[in-house]
Amino acid sequence: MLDTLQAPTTTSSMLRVEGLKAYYQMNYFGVRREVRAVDDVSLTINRNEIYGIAGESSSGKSSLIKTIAGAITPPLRVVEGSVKFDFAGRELDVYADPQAMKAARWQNLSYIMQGSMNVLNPVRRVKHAFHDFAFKHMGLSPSAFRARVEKHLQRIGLDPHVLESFPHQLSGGMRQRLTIALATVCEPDFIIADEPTTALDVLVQQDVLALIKDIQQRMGASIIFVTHDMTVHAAIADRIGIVYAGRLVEEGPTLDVFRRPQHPYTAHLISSLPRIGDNKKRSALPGKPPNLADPPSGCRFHPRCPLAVDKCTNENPPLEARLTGRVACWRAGEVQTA
Amino acid sequence: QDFIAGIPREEALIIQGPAAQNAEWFNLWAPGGGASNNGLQQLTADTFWFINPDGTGDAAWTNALASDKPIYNEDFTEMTVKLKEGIYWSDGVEFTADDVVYTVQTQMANPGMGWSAPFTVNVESVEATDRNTVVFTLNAPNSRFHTLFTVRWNAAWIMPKHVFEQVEDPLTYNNNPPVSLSAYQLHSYDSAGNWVIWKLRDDWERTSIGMTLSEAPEVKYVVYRNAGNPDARVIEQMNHNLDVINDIAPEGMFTIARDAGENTKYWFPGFPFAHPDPTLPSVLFNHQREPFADKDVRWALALLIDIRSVSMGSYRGAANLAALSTPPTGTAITDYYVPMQDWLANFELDTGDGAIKPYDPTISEQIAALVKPQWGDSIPSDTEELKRMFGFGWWKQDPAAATALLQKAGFSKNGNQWLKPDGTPFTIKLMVEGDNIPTLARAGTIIAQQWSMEGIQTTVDVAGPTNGQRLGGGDFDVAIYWTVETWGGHPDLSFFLESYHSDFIKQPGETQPPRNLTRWEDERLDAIIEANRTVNFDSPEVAQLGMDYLKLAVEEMPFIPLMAYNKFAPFDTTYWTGYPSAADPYSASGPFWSNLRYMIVALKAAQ
Amino acid sequence: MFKILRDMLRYNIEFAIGFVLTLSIFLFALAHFWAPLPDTAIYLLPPDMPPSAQYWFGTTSRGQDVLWQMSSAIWNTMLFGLTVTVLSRLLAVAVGMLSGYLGGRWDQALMTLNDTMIALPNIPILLLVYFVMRDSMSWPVLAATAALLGWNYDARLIRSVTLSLRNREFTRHAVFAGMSVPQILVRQHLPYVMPVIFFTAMNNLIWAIGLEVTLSVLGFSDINRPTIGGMIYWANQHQAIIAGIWWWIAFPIIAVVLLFLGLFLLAISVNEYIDPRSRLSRMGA
Amino acid sequence: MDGFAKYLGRRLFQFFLVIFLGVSLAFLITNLSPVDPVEQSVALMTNFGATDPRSVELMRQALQELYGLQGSMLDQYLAFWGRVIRGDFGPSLSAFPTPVMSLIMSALPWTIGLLTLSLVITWTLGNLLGALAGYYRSNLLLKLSGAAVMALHPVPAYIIGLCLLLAFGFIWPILPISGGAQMNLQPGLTLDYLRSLIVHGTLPALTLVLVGLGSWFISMRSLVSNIVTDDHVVYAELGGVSSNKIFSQYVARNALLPQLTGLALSLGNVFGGAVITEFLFNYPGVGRLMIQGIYRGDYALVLGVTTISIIAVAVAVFIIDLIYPLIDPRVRLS
Amino acid sequence: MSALLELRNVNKDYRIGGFFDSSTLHAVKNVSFTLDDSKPEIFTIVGESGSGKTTTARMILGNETPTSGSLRFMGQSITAIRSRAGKLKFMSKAQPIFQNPFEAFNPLSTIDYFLFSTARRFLGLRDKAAIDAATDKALHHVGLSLAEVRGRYSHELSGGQLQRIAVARALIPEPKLIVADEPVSMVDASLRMSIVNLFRDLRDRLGVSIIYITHDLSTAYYISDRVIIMYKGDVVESGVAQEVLGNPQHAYSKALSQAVLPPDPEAARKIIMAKIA
Ligand SMILES: Nc1ncnc2c1ncn2[C@@H]1O[C@H](COP(=O)(O)OP(=O)(O)OP(=O)(O)O)[C@@H](O)[C@H]1O
Ligand SMILES: Nc1ncnc2c1ncn2[C@@H]1O[C@H](COP(=O)(O)OP(=O)(O)OP(=O)(O)O)[C@@H](O)[C@H]1O
Ligand SMILES: [Mg+2]
Ligand SMILES: [Mg+2]
Repeated sequence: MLDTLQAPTTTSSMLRVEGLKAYYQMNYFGVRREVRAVDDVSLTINRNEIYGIAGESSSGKSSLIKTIAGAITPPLRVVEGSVKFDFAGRELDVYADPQAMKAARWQNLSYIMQGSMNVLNPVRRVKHAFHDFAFKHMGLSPSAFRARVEKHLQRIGLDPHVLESFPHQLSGGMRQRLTIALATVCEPDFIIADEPTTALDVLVQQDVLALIKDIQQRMGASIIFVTHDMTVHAAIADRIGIVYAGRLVEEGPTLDVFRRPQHPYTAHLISSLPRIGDNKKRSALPGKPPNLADPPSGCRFHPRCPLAVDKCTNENPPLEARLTGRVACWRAGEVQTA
Repeated sequence: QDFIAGIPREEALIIQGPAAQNAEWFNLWAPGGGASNNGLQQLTADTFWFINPDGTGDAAWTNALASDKPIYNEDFTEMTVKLKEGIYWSDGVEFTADDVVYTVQTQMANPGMGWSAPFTVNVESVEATDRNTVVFTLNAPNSRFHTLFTVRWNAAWIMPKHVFEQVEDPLTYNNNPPVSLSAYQLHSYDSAGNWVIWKLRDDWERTSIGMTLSEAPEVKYVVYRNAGNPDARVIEQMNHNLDVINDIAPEGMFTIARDAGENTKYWFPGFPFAHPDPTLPSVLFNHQREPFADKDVRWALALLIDIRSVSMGSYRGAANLAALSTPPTGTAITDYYVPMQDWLANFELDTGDGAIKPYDPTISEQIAALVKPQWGDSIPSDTEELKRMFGFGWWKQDPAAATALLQKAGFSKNGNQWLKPDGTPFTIKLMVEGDNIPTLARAGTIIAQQWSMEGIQTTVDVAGPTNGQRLGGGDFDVAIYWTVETWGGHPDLSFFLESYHSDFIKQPGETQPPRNLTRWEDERLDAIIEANRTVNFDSPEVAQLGMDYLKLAVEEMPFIPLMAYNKFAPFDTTYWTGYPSAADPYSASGPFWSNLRYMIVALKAAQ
Repeated sequence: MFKILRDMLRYNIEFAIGFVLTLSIFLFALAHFWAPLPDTAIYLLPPDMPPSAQYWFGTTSRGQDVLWQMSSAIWNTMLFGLTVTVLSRLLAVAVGMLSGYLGGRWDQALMTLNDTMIALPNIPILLLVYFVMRDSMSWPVLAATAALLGWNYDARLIRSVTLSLRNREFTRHAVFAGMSVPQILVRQHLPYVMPVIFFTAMNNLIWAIGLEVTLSVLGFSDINRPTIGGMIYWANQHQAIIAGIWWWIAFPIIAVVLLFLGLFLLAISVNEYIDPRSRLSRMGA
Repeated sequence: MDGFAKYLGRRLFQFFLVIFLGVSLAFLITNLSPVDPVEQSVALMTNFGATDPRSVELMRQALQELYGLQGSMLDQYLAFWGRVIRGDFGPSLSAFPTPVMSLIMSALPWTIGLLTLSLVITWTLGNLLGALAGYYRSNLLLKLSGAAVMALHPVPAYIIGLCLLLAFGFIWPILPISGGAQMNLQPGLTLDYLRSLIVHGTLPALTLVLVGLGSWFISMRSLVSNIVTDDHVVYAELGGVSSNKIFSQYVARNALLPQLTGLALSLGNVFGGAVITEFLFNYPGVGRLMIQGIYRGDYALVLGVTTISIIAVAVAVFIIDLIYPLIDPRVRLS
Repeated sequence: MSALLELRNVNKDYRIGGFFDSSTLHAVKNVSFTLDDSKPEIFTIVGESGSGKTTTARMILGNETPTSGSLRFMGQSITAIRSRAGKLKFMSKAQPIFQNPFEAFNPLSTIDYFLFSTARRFLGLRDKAAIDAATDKALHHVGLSLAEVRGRYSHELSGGQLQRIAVARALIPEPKLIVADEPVSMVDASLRMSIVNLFRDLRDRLGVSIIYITHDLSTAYYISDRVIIMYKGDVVESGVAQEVLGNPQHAYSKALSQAVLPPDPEAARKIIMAKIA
């Protein structure tokens, strides 16, 4: 298959996440809560690869990606596991070496948070943000730097005069593009993005996706991004990871995941996507989303799974390698493709 | 650096002054025309005569602009004044009888000027018969007309004709800078009102006070300085930045005595330190309000007071107690207090339950015993000396007699609560001014407590700035204030007594003229006042009539006299010596008294 | 309720300290009901005694035990301060929430009123009111007057909170659920305004007590009633600081500072407890 | 421009309404005051002297006329507005016939000098400390200074002032404790005079600073601790922006804007003066003037000060409302 | 045939801008359409963001007054409703559903308060049991029961459940019209289906008309009867959903439908790659 052949070799892995557990640990006046938002996730991302993460609302996607970006603040804490980058042979352990991590930010690694429309300082003009974030990494004179930024903005269809604006003077779409520009202007090796296109309407969304893809191709960067819009994954991701209740339940090349989902949850997800020209009734997933503070035993999907058997209730399926990807399901073989 | 820019400290006497509001104003004759306590009238104004409130006999009387005492005609309808010669205004113009005539006529023509009203009431005409003689023709006989020109604290000051003649409206003229008729003249002032500096006139000999001096006054500059609140005043004196303080709390005084003992002088060499002013703080009853019209009630309340606690609480024992209704100062001691001791000791009060003799002549010894633990040997043991320090005597606290008196007045007791004849509880609101006269506020709280403990619930009501108005308007039950002020240096009581005549008593709600704030009305009193009008100021009958009044006041107890108004006025001796004292009372000691000028010219530099 | 208290005591050291401080001062103030002498009694004890075993905090120059005076004074002052605070909170909440929620003409009218009150200088107005009322000026009247002057800044603050709530979806939803304006304000918005109320209450209390002291120092107070201001007033009348009777002023001030420290700690920890943000994360949203 | 004009019109209307309401209220209260200036003057003139009761009546009548206190309340009210519009508050009753305006004008420079200086210091220091304490939450030094400020906060102004007075006037007497400048020194732009102004202003200013620090500190700290969790700050931290820069440009700057409103309102309050402080240090400003006015029943003066204060605050609010959209880009007019 | 809702030439202008530069923004221009009383339908409004969809919805709900034009609901002008009683009456027939299910309920108050309040106010019920019964009935329409909801906070329920409860609440007064402004934009694909399926169900079982606002053309196609496409305040195309979306005519509608990415990697990738080139 085309996609399978394209999958890069594992030797040039850029990000390695191993056994990562990140929990929200809260203790308010004696009320203790532990939300296991990221529960034992391992994944690897290769050089020059776009990796998409999908999953239900509140399944822990943002938490996972925040943990990878080293952007966690209490109450979210890393309980176990490691996140390691490899920038051109330079190993960087996100949680072991905060100093090096700080140095790598924007230089090697940039991050676009969820709700990125609000990350610009409301009382300063946009140009200052570029200056603060990027100037020191570029080693350019101020005027050269400015020229570079303007050129970069033009590439994503923004007029340079937006630099002189205050954030509130710009539309949501423009701000979202600005943050993408901000995250890419230094041409980092690795970009982490959380729902970068959610606030955009379909027309703008298309532009932005094209932009991300373009940047990635030209800079040869790796990207990991989250969205629950499956069509976005379809459009740009090389590989997809599906998260359910804090766990990675399936992972594989995009085409395979769409065409031959291995996990019942993935299968349901894909089959519930409506498309124009087809209004055949689509069913919703029964039951309610799991509570991450008190997740179901065994396979976390079992209460809602049409294929669940006793084993699913009791034993947690490991994420096992399959033909083209990995899947965590006792009954993976029996999943019907939509 | 100098404490005062450009003026050597050792040439200046620094006196506590007020915060002047209209600092640019020096027109003494306009209402609100310049602060009255900043040296303007004390140092630059002059008039015919002065009485030293602490002096006795002839020593108390000074002819200032007048060369002699006033000369009345037979029926007191005409007064002639002879003026001294060789007196000049500070701008070199000579002072003459024309200035006097101008003063009287201008004020009569301009209602609203300070002495306009009394002149209008009294004077039919005034003329200068020659350069040095002025004759006043009066509307009606008045044997005390000269007192209008006799300074105790102040009096009708003479205006500079040559200045005011040029002025369109004497009421709105700021008289800045003022020409001076006395030994000092304006040097500079603070437009913010915190200080005024007066300078000795080069021609100081050409003034009524200068003429009497054999050598030049040593005080070249007199600085009236507002040094802030009482704490700041004490600190400033201890820092030698304030030579004369006027009025601080007893505790402030004691602090100075303790911490700056060597550098200070006071009226008495030690405890009780204070200068007794010829004013008489008393418990005032509003006679127009029930049940205070009843003499038995008033007497009962007097007998419920333990004066020793009042003395200790208000003045820390440093009070000069008064049982008679005139302040125990100046000539009153020899004229009234000493001669009346026997009468007081034998005075009998009918309580309705038998007669008692309420007077306690040993009170000063009792107080001495109370303060001895703190002041030790500085308290003399001589009883005569003690009487002059702490007063001659007062009424014994006698709850039993008070009970009898109240029952006689129809009151009854329910538990520990007195009920009025109509059956309602007898409660009292005791009004005090508060901050301005802290010692009286303190006395008020103690008396309130004593009455409350005896079953008459009393609360203290602080009137603050409305005090004067409420007293005048009769808007009080009981208050602590003074309704008696005297010359101090003269037995004549007309100073206050004249206004006690029943002719002047107002209906409730209307404003009573000053002095008779209790609105005490008594035919016997009227008779005394009328008799006094017909006798000459210096006649021996004056003291006789005074005694009649005092006896009447004891019997009637229209208000309860407490003590002289003692003022703590310590002097700093770092730069100046020769201050007046009880032993040498050549002048009053308060910086606001106009005869302070006699002290200033008498001071000697310390070095 | 009791469980919340227990949890807060156990799990929040700030609350615990604040609680202990406030409670002990409260108990101390409460104790004045059992004082050996009435709090208005004077000259029944030897004056000017420094702190000793017999008189822990010394005696005043008026022959009162500083300890018992303080006890009454704190009680009375807090009563005054709390009255002002509660009344002015009610006003601030009512005006702020109504004006923020109703908007339009109501908002303009209420904010004009608010600006007018802001522009009125407090001290002169209070003093003038004091003169006008004179005899009938009791502490509740004074408290009411102060409350009338003390709500305006906070109303603005509350208004801005309500303003932002007004555009939240749940507010529009509430309208379509048929809730009346009071229901929306009290049931839906008040929980968000609570932290502001708590926070401003602290400042308002300090302001009210400062006002009481200012008026007393200037001589406008009921001298029969022991208060913190009243103690300072009388100490002043006796030049206590100059005379070295420091205990007359120092102890009450220390007590006030401790009380406020306690209240402040309570306020921040209670705020943390009721703050929607922490409350939401506690609930797990 | 149209929108702006409309906004300005509405705002201007409100501005005048505020002044009208405030001043009317002040007039009403002042006129209910039982202190009668005529009686105060009569008392002043008859105090201590031997006065004939008959003449007191005359005096009273004359003064009533002189002070213009005849006529109904409404007449006086209308006359008052007539004068206010001309910027004249009539003659002071206690310092008759000096115009109230000139009394205020001579007190005003003192108060403005003292209060603006101390306000600027307080505002800057309070906000700086508050912002630092809110941002560097675990810094021990900041915690300690925060605790000190908090402990100072509830202490009444009078006590703070008195302690300073005692410390620097008595125990270690290095500073003047009373008045605005050295005696007998000509006001002017001389070095001596300026020096004198500064040493005399030190204690009152220090009192005001210590008194005022707390509330700025507290409000700034809470503003900052809210802002540090805002997305833009979190993001700047993730972006490796230096923490100095984050503190100054991302945190303090955003938090300062609302504090500017507070500053403007307090500047307006200059006219009310710092009553207690001026009273304590005998500082010749508006606060002391007003207290004297109240004590002496000079309601022309009290009303004058109150009116100017109302106008000043209203102007400050008005100006800040107008320029706020310019200084805070987030605010737009609706 | 009587009209349930009739919009005729509705316009809405906003004055926008800052201090010195202000201009007029025509948010909605000349919008007209009619919903039939006798034929319940799902009427969809699609369009890019800022095209005036929300503004239109707000005008229908009476939250915004049109600059010109008329809006009539069951024969009565919506803008003429002033009194509280009139508003309550209107609200009992027309109810909204909001975008974000977590925001639609106050996180600090229990959800049932909204339900009970609706029942009490619009059905005029006083009796506790009657209120419970009415609420429970409405919840059953969306596949829930009062027992599951009582005393809970919004965070204790899933987004899908919340959105269902929101619908149930809207159903309590037995409205004729539900206006749903982007009710599914915040939820994942699966939840999306459960809600739009519910809409269909309501139309068919309870005869409620639904105005469904979205920019997700796929779901629009999936459930709508009729659709209008808005662009910068104008209605650029309208008609039967399948026709309009399946075969758009207007240039903008075309662009829009082309921009919809298909949920198929090969096709989607092609569109993006074409864009890059
Ligand atoms: N600050 C927090 N405190 C406590 N719990 C949190 C916090 N933030 C998120 N959670 C919980 O962690 C879980 C995972 O949240 P996360 O934001 O990672 O989900 P997500 O998959 O990104 O969802 P969405 O699609 O809505 O963005 C959720 O159950 C959420 O309630
Ligand atoms: N209160 C308002 N004041 C000024 N402009 C407004 C206001 N409300 C909406 N607008 C403007 O009107 C236009 C239409 O807005 P509307 O919210 O109706 O669009 P929408 O189609 O719902 O967009 P979205 O898909 O983003 O929700 C937008 O340009 C918006 O900025
Ligand atoms: Mg997320
Ligand atoms: Mg919208």
